[in-house]
Amino acid sequence: MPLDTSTYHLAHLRLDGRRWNELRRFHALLSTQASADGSSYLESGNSKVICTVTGPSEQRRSGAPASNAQRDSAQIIVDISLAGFSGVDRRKTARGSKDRKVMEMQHCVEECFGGVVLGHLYPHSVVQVNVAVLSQDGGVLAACINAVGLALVDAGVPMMGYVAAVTVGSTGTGGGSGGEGEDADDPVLDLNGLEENELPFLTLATVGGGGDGGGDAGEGDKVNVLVMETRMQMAKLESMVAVGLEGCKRVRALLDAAVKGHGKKVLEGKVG
Amino acid sequence: MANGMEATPMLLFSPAAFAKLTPVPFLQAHLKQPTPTRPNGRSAQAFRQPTVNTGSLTHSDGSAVVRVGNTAVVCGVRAEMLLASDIPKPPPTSAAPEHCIEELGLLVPNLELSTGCSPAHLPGNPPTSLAQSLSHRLKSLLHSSNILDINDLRIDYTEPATDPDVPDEEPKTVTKAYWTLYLDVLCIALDGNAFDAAWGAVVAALRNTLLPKAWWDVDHEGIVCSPLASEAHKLSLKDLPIPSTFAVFSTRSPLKQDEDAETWVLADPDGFEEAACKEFLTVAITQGRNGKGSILKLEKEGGRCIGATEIRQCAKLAEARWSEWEIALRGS
Amino acid sequence: MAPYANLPLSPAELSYLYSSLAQDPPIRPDGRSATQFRPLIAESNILPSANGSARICFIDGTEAVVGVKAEVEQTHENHLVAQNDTRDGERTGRPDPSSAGSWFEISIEIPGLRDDDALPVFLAAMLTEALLGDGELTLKLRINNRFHWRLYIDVLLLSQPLSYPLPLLSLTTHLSLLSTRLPALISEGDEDPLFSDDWEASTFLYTQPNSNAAGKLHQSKPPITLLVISAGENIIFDPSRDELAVAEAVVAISIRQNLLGHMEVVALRTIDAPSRLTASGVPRSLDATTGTNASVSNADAQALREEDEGQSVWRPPRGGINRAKLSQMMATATMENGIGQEVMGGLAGVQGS
Amino acid sequence: MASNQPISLPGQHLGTTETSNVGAGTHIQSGHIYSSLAGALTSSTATTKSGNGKKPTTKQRPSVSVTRPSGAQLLPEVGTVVVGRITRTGPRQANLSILALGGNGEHVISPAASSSGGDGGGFPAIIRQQDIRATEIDKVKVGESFRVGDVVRAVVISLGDEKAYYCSTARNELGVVLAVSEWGNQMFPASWREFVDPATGLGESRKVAKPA
Amino acid sequence: MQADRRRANAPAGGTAPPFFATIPRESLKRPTRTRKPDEHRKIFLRTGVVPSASGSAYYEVPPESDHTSDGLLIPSSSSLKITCTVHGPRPLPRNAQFSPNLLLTTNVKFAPFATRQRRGYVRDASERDLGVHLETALRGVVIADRWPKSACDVVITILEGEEDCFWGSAPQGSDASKGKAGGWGMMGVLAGCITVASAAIVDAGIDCVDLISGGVAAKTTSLGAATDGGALILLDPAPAEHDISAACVVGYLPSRDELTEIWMKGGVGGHSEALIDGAVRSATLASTVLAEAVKEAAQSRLGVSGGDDAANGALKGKDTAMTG
Repeated sequence: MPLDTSTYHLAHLRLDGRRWNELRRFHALLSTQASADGSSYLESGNSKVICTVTGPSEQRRSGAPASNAQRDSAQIIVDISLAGFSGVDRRKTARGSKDRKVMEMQHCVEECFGGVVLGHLYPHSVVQVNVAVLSQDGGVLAACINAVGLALVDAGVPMMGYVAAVTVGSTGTGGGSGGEGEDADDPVLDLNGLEENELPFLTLATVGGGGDGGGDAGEGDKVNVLVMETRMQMAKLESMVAVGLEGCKRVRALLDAAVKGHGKKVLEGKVG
Repeated sequence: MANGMEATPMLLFSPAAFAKLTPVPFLQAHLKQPTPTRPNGRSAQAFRQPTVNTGSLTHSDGSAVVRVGNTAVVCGVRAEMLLASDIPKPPPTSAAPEHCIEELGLLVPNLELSTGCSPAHLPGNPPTSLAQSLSHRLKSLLHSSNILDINDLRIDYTEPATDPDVPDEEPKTVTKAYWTLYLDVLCIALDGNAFDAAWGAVVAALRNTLLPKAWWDVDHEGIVCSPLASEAHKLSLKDLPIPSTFAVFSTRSPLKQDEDAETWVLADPDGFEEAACKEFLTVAITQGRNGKGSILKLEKEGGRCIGATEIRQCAKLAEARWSEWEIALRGS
Repeated sequence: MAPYANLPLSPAELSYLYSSLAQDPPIRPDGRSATQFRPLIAESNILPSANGSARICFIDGTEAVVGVKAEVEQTHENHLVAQNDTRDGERTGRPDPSSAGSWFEISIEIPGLRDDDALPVFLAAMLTEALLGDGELTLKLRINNRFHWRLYIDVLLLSQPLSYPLPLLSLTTHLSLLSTRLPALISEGDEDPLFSDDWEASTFLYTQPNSNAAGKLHQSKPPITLLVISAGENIIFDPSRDELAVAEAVVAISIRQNLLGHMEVVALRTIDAPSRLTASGVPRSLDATTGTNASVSNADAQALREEDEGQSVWRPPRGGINRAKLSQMMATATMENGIGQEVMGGLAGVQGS
Repeated sequence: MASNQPISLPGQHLGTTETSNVGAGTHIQSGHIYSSLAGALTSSTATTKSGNGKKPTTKQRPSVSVTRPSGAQLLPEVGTVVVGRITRTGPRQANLSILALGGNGEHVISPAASSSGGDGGGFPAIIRQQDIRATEIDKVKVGESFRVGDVVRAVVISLGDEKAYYCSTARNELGVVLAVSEWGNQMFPASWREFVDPATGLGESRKVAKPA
Repeated sequence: MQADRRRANAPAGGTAPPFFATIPRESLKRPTRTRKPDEHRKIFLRTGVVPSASGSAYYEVPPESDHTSDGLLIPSSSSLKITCTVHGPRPLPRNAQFSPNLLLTTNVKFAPFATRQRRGYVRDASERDLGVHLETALRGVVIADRWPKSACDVVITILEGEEDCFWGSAPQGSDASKGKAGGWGMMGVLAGCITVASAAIVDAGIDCVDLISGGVAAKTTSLGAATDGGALILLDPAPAEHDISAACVVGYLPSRDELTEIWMKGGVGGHSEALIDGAVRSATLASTVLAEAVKEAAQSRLGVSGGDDAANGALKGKDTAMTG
């Protein structure tokens, strides 16, 4: 059943009742697992992700053939697994033969944090990141990036700043019809699963540049990840990126709040 | 034992230790005796006696256990149905029937060495190159010898004269399905010359195979088989090809004159001899009704020590070997 | 080698640990009693997209999530083609042995291990046979003569397997099955099933079978699997990783509550004790650096080690478990108000998030 | 060997530690001695040889032991004299493949015990440069002591690492026992450091084992 | 499944096992148990069958009734035929870490023709599971600390495996009953694997604390002298003969009276101890055969100089066994 977005600009509300630039419920926890060096749990709407970080630790002796290039800085290895029950239909994910989409996500997250983590502080070492996607409802890649960032913070891995990720979609067909009815084409922030299936969208992540994270940052923000796999009119890109940047800023504030909240609890001795 | 080893009089090594430490001189010393005797006690031309037992496996349509010396091989034949409608590229009807079996891939021989039969082929690894080449050689000999008749494997259906309205519209016979034979050969113990033993097991198992009576069932739109043993039929094997393998042991080396080198041809090599030799020859013989043997296939690999004379001798030995196998297979 | 077996404990530490566990009463490193479970954090019904789900965190930091999904599947009619035959009334094919127990499927994912590694395969088999038990679950999955539910139970271990993960995975599976709900059936008889799309009307997979039946029937519950070890004369439940490293025998006992409210054993397996992989110590008399006697022959050295029998230095245990101890383990696990009921009772009180 | 020798099976009770000493092929379980092999049971009272500084009480009792039917020792241990073939030589060490145990190769390593996939099988071992000779160890050159293919008698000095045993030839009776010349001929030992090819008369240097 | 390029594969169209017409009911005879409930089927066991291995053994349990008499192509019962070879102690594999003890690995594989349904060449989950069970059983018996930094491979090939249930009883039975009928044959196979591996390990001369043997007992509700509240405990059940509701396998050390392996499943009810005791009795029966075979092999190797003749004798013994 195609998603009917015709009412979006009329009611200024989306199917789940959000406004066009509203984020979904964002809930993040740090240090959820005692046995890992760093861990996080992140809910973004109905997308739920658990991330654990082990390391920085010594490089394994065997395997890791590609490690030679990375000897002078820490290597980040990301392993994402989509649980069989995470989608609407149960899907058997055979290990070892991960599908291309997941491999790409892994690579994307690795690249994203490769440039943010101050890896040169830990030569000859490995940071192993495991991400388990428990529930998928849109913005999985963004949720993974946000969760990995939190877990790395929890593990005490030094980074240049928070990486905040968000998805932006565009209403309207976005296809060849271009021309008339452009008023209906508005960017929408943080798509849910239904919207993601129907609308062209991109995932955007920025790394905070200087500033104090939550406040007036934005000037120094740098786009870190931009992934788009759907066809869309060139002209819309700019407005979507603009909305995305704004969204990233808000996500960054939420991440910052989560970290600070956790830190506060630690200081108060509520959490180990 | 002493000959060939006089160079080192202070050693008190046992024959087993010599064989392990210096296999090539050890074998050479044995063959240099006045009457060349191999370490296993056989003369150069002697084969090991094959023994054949058939029909011991419950869940196979045909089976055989073949033992040649310390090499033991089990073969089970499993027949399954290949529906003609499932064949992606049916061979043209004009194709020669003798190529049909190969075209359709109705014979699926696999030789497995990873059964613990030898420490060199432990399980947990993909099939070794030896296992792959043996499977391939079995397959190629099965096809080139044309041992099976496609008619045994075909399940035909004569379409009845259909509606009376349509005046007899070619009441023809169509092939609805083929039997596919899975020939699973497991090497239980390996002591050289797996190919001859494996082939013996395949032939014995095929001779033992009973295929159920099968017909196309219109209502069910499938092939139905009769469970009664009395209705089943045996395969008619056209003839009996028997391969004989020889190993060539030579002292030839690039540092010496070829004339100085000595060469022995060893029939039916065991595991130790296989390891010490580099050159092998397999002669497959088949014997027609007239009792005259004919060479079906010659396979030769490695080395350049034997010539036409030796090959002729080997062919003669292989012919004699054919009778030995024939008796063993007939007795089973 | 299994990851949980890789322990950096010295022979001296192993020896110390073993002798404290063999005391009467046993002294456990974390001060628990022999039948005490480690504290855990549990929540159920955590995933909106699954029919049932649960998450459990042990105090040592190991964590597992289980999601249960149900799909409707046609029941195979035994290849039976009801037709006339010239010979007899009906036909039959060979039975399909693979259909046995295929109404639910457990898959286990452990980080760093492949699907077909021995550990996940073994754990999945263990959990499966506990659930198969006496066939109660299979009955629950039946919709009508032609259709049944097919359950996919995906077990995710989120942390490295620090100790033997079986109890964690079993408890999480138990909890997720307790929270599993199936849509209510609207259709009747053997017609194609039709379900109510009202989630509120859905029924729990594990409920009291018939509320109008005799009141003393208890709620049936999915089984749980407990890990028990023996050390000396003692039997110890829920061993930690260190305790496993000195265990003489490790047994996994699956128990369930029957309709009368009693606990009963549904499956049992021995597990390879990681202690057998530990290195033995060198008796002082043989140690070339400290001992006076560095020149003993190999045969004498072996004799000396044998005579020591692991008394003065650590030696990996040999042999197995005797039947009396095994019976004691089963009895303790299924005891009235014993550890089995205690654990199940504790999990029953877990609220959905 | 007499065929009427008593056979004992694993788990068979052989006495208590009070009455007998534990020997090879047996084990002790709570004070009782049991067999751990299937083989011939022997009981020996000759325990005087083990008298160097041990508890005196062990001397008087007979010691029971069970020997494998093949009589074979299965693994090299520290102190075992072994025979093997050189598989590689380098500047610091020579690699040896242990093919038989005992000074005259009494116990051949069965093919089943050899390492899979290696050349010729056998237990991998290393002879380090400093373990080749007993004297002037800093002047020894590996290449002048061993060549690939030489049959060497050596003694195990350490179980080594996960890959190789460590062996030594630093004794007179240890070293190369069989060698083939560059021309492919069997050579004679000519001196403590040279083999001679009888066909060509040329000598090649080796660490030669003193003929028994 | 993707095609394995290293093996010969099925034709591209794919094949199906033959579909048989229904057998007239009167000729469909379920094999019946003729031995007593506490009696074991005849066991044939011989060691030293594979000369190139350090140790080897062959195990066979023929069916009580001969299936050829009923004139059907479909066998009504199956026998159990297992070969086991032991390679080692041998050097550690190259990728292994230093181990102070013997590193025992097991590998259990069914031959493609071992069961009613043709099996593949790659080990499946049930075969891996069997391997783990066997490893557990053997690790407790072998005195591993006498074999530092060495490995030992126990390789088992099942030429013919026991079945899970009676094939002919499937048709009308509801799937619910079928669903839980699974895997009884595996338990008999495991018991055989334990016994044959024990013989092969002892044949290889590896120190063991005891002669371990495997045994199975099952609880059945099929007719028969009902004892113990309607349930009957049977030793050495042949799944084709009984409707099994629970079963137990043990690896039993007779002289220590200990168990290194227990595997029990099914609707055990309150009979868990009776099942274990039954399995132990079954294992004791197997252990007498095992002890005899091991002793005989040791005797012949001691008596006859050189092991070759003994091995040949054993091979001939196997011949006769496999014909019959």
